[in-house]
Amino acid sequence: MIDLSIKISGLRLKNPVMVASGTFGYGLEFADFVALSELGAIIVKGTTLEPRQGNPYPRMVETASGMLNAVGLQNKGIDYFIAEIYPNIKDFDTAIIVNVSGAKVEDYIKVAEKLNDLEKIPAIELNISCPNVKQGGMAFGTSCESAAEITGAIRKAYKKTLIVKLSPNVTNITEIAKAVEDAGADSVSLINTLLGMAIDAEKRKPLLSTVTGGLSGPCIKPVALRMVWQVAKAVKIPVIGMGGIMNATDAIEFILAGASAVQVGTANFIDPQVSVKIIDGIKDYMERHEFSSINDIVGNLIY
Amino acid sequence: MIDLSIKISGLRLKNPVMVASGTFGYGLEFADFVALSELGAIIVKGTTLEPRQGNPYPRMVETASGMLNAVGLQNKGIDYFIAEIYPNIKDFDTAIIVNVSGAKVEDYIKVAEKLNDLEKIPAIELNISCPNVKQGGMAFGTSCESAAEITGAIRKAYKKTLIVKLSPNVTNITEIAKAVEDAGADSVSLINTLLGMAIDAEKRKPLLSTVTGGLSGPCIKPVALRMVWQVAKAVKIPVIGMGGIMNATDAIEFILAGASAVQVGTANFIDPQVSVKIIDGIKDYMERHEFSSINDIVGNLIY
Amino acid sequence: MKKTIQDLKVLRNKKLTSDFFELELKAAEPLPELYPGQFVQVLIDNVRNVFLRRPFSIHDVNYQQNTFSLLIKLAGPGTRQLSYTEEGDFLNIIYPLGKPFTLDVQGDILLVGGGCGIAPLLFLARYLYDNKNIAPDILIGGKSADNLPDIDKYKAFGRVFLTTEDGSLGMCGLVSDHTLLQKECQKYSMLYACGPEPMLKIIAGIAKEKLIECEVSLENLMACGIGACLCCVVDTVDGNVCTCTEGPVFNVKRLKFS
Amino acid sequence: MKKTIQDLKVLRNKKLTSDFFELELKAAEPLPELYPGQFVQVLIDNVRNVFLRRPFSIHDVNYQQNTFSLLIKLAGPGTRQLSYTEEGDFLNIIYPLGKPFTLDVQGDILLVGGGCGIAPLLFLARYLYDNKNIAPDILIGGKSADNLPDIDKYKAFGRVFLTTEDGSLGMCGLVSDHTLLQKECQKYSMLYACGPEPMLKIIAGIAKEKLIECEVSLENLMACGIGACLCCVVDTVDGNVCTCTEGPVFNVKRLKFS
Ligand SMILES: Cc1cc2nc3c(=O)[nH]c(=O)nc-3n(C[C@H](O)[C@H](O)[C@H](O)COP(=O)(O)OP(=O)(O)OC[C@H]3O[C@@H](n4cnc5c(N)ncnc54)[C@H](O)[C@@H]3O)c2cc1C
Ligand SMILES: Cc1cc2nc3c(=O)[nH]c(=O)nc-3n(C[C@H](O)[C@H](O)[C@H](O)COP(=O)(O)OP(=O)(O)OC[C@H]3O[C@@H](n4cnc5c(N)ncnc54)[C@H](O)[C@@H]3O)c2cc1C
Ligand SMILES: Cc1cc2nc3c(=O)[nH]c(=O)nc-3n(C[C@H](O)[C@H](O)[C@H](O)COP(=O)(O)O)c2cc1C
Ligand SMILES: Cc1cc2nc3c(=O)[nH]c(=O)nc-3n(C[C@H](O)[C@H](O)[C@H](O)COP(=O)(O)O)c2cc1C
Ligand code: FES
Ligand code: FES
Repeated sequence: MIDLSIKISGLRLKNPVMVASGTFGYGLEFADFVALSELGAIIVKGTTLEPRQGNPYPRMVETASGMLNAVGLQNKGIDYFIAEIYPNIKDFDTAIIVNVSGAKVEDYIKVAEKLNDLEKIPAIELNISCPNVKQGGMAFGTSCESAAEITGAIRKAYKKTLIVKLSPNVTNITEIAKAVEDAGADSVSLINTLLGMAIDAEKRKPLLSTVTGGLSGPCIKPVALRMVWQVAKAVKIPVIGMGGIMNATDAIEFILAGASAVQVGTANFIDPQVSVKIIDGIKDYMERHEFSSINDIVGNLIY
Repeated sequence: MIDLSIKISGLRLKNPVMVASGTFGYGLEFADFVALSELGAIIVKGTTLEPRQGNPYPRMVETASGMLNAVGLQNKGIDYFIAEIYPNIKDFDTAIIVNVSGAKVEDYIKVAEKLNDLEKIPAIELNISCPNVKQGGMAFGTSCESAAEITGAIRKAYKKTLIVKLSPNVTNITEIAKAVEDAGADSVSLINTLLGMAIDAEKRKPLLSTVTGGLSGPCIKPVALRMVWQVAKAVKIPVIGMGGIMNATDAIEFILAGASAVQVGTANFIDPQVSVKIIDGIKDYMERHEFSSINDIVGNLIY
Repeated sequence: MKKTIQDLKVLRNKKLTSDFFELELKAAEPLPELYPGQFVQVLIDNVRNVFLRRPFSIHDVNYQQNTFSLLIKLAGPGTRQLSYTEEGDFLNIIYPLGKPFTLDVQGDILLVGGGCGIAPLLFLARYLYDNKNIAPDILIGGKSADNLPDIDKYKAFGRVFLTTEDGSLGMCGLVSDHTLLQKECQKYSMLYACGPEPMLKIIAGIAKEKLIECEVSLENLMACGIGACLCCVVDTVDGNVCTCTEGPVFNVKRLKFS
Repeated sequence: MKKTIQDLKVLRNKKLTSDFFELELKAAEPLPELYPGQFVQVLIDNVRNVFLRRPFSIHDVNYQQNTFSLLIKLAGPGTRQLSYTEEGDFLNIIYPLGKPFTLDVQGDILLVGGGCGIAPLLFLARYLYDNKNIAPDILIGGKSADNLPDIDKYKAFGRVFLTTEDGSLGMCGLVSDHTLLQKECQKYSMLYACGPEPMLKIIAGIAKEKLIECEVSLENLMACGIGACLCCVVDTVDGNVCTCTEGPVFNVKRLKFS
């Protein structure tokens, strides 16, 4: 019997494959394609205190082996989430984790407090790495002090599992990871998107309304893998790896680099069923290599 | 008549297309394919004070729309360069710029001093961004203080045009660019490679002997373009842009983002003639859009 | 409407003009119900410079044969690769996507299409003719005569009017210059339009001015096509909404077009 | 030797076994002089997951026809794409690259090849036979009988010995287990070997022990193929040197093989 289950602090997941925030809606959007109960966890869209319109169109550019997005945290706010979305998703037989974003620490705290009360939300992912908002967002995630400060504040406000999502747009991601670990995070997830830009040479115009946006997809996998490897060596809390995972082999690379779990993001757009295929592929790999527990391969890289 | 010539401080180049350090050998390797005199400049291999063996094989991995390298500045040292290489390349009718690397500030200074005396080397590119060496290299380029310190030291030692090559593996590249500008750099070039990693899931091994390496190619273009755009707005000295340029359109994107010149790197491996094709393509573009001087399109982005 | 992901067999790839071709696709199972204005997301595998799926409107449907077709205009690497598709190849497709045109209409109807925007109009015309007993007027524009793909097909369902930019067929000019729109559009109870944004904006303007109902099908850039990425939004009186789920067809009154 | 970059026409793509195929390529101009052991860099355009060129040894040459051929073993996306090449297609190729085998030899010669490493041996055998009047012994190994591509060709130039891992043809075992190497190799004045690194290391060991001259052709990963990137290095008594310019053929005495 192959045991795919993992533990992130108090949270037990049936397998290490989650779907990344902003790429899987509220899960509902994928219900026609995937048995949601098979997923390790669903990280729902970035949710803020107040409703947000996000950035103007155009918000997306295809790039070499990836895409830029500048959605800018469009969402209807936490109260709408609680009233209108939560009732429809709370009985999915998988862990539903809310990605919490904001412009001010107080906003994050208020959202986290409201989420405390939702029985079927066992964890939040603190997004201190969104490159697509003017205020807050990534700014929190690019210095140890601000990352620790916000993590500490949320740690006090939020009782359940606290995952902090790190920005790759930093000189030294291990420092930031250690800072949020010390500040009480139960886990770190990485990477969010790399800040990028695209230009239409013929029109001489930026291709995104916001000029810059967040780069995701296989193009960023080497950077993501490196950061996960660095952070996993530096912290004791479980690391959740992501960035360009398109198939089971990619997912296993992240686990070997030290990730206890992975998130699948942009790949969902190309194959809405990819997440369950990845779960199956990990099982195959473990059978072939005669591993019985997923924990046996976490960080199990031979040098 | 289309005027492609540009000026980088005292240095006039016949056109804005250079070939990037480490991707074009000493030019000689490409002489069968390209009329070297057509190039704006050739940046030769990273050169250090002492000979270096570089890192062990394997040093290269193909990635999605790019590659990782971990060459580690293999070169025969500045004295060998001066004695054996320089005589063979000094009469190429193009600017020959030496990329200077090292582990200690004193080493950089000694190399720069020796290069002062080479009549046909009008400029150096200070590599403070190599991710593939244990000491020095990127470490110089990831803090404002060390970047300014080394730039200042070389500025004193070196009389001709001083280009400083920046690392993209930082939180805020504009700060570093400003620091080296203030310390006397005549120009900044960016980006060097992004630090990345690759794993062979079947063998459970890193694919590079050094585990991590530098990511180049079209996959990094969005990040490179963003950084060039940011830096060009922040400094007054000319910016030389690179990262994933595969064709004339890519090159024009960098120029529109604010680069006065561009460097073509990894693309040389795939098409050894790509640099001259890019020069032709820029000319075509300017004709079509009725620009007569390349300077008219530098930073000429419409928002 | 349940969405599905299927490998559909290419029955035919027919080159129509220098830049239009038509792919006929066959499902192994009975087709789901499809409505004019809906679209599909096509996977274009294993080609450099194509990362995301590509959206195409449903051009025509044949429920008896379990087939539908796409009318595709060459635009870049993705459409170029699709133009190489051969009979017997399979294409991985997510469908049906998006909300269709309002189909509960009566009176005189005008369909307007330009560029690749003519794709959904054949299915729409057939639907109105077969199910609503309406023979719409169909106004189609293109660059020149040999740019208009298989125009005769539309004649089975209504009167066809043409414009070409070079005047080689029909009226000379843009579709939005045609007298049907400029002078006679008052007679229509509904305008349906699909094409480049500038064209849609002019038509929306005419419709708003003349107080005619008007629905346009947008071609916003899409990543997912299923409402997950929020990349395809259009600004409406309700704020940013997803083109892929709340559109691609919108009543112009809802859009903040300008 | 001047290198050139050319679009060569594919005259033939012949499937030889389940994983080997041969491409025959024709130059429009007279071929440059080519030597056994040299290789070419092939551009594989427009396919996802193939970014760099792919190196292949020159398998055989016909100067009269201005053609040469590549013997290719399926390994991943690049070789798979090449296996789809059709007659009349063009491949963009940089050649000739690398230093050939030492060709000024005499006495008894043994060529050893395993896996895709047999590719350069046909050209080498032909060369020795035509120019040096030597009929070498040729030892070829593979997984099983139907894995050995077109072995008969080699018989025109020397005696052919085979090994298969499953014993379905020739001796059962690895090429390095063969008695020619294990027992009789003393009689040879030169061993030429090409194949997977573990095989080369065993053969190098035998050669060093028995003091026989031995040249191996390496298949190090390459980015440029022309000495510019320094990615393809091998550790030698002179330090790291480029396989693509100082090799791919090396005398084992120069290598720090272990
Ligand atoms: C709902 C919808 C229905 C569509 N129906 C059809 C159809 O029936 N027939 C048809 O030929 N085309 C249709 N399109 C447009 C079609 O999707 C694009 O032409 C196609 O994706 C271009 O892909 P490419 O790789 O060939 O070109 P690319 O290189 O991706 O793009 C070439 C040009 O087309 C634009 N473009 C790219 N992707 C899109 C996109 N998703 N939407 C709009 N413009 C885009 C780009 O900005 C660029 O200017 C539709 C688009 C949408 C959103
Ligand atoms: C000088 C030289 C001559 C060669 N001659 C031949 C030949 O005549 N016939 C032949 O079939 N093959 C030959 N090879 C090997 C051939 O280049 C690789 O099999 C090919 O590049 C694999 O490409 P791919 O995209 O199909 O597989 P990839 O997915 O790139 O690789 C599949 C596997 O092959 C290995 N590989 C990839 N690239 C190379 C490479 N450049 N060198 C060695 N191993 C590689 C990878 O590590 C991986 O394990 C030669 C290699 C070199 C360096
Ligand atoms: C369209 C889009 C929207 C995203 N929205 C969010 C978000 O709201 N919150 C967040 O933390 N990350 C967001 N991300 C980042 C992803 O969760 C993920 O970190 C990133 O895309 C890298 O993974 P990938 O390469 O697998 O997509 C978004 C990514 C994309 C592509
Ligand atoms: C194989 C290889 C070797 C390189 N060596 C050097 C070097 O010695 N010095 C340096 O400053 N940059 C070096 N670089 C970085 C390039 O000059 C360039 O900054 C980077 O590759 C990004 O550009 P590209 O995407 O066009 O390749 C090297 C890059 C590659 C791929
Ligand atoms: S395309 Fe993703 S939400 Fe519409
Ligand atoms: S492959 Fe680039 S130096 Fe050998």
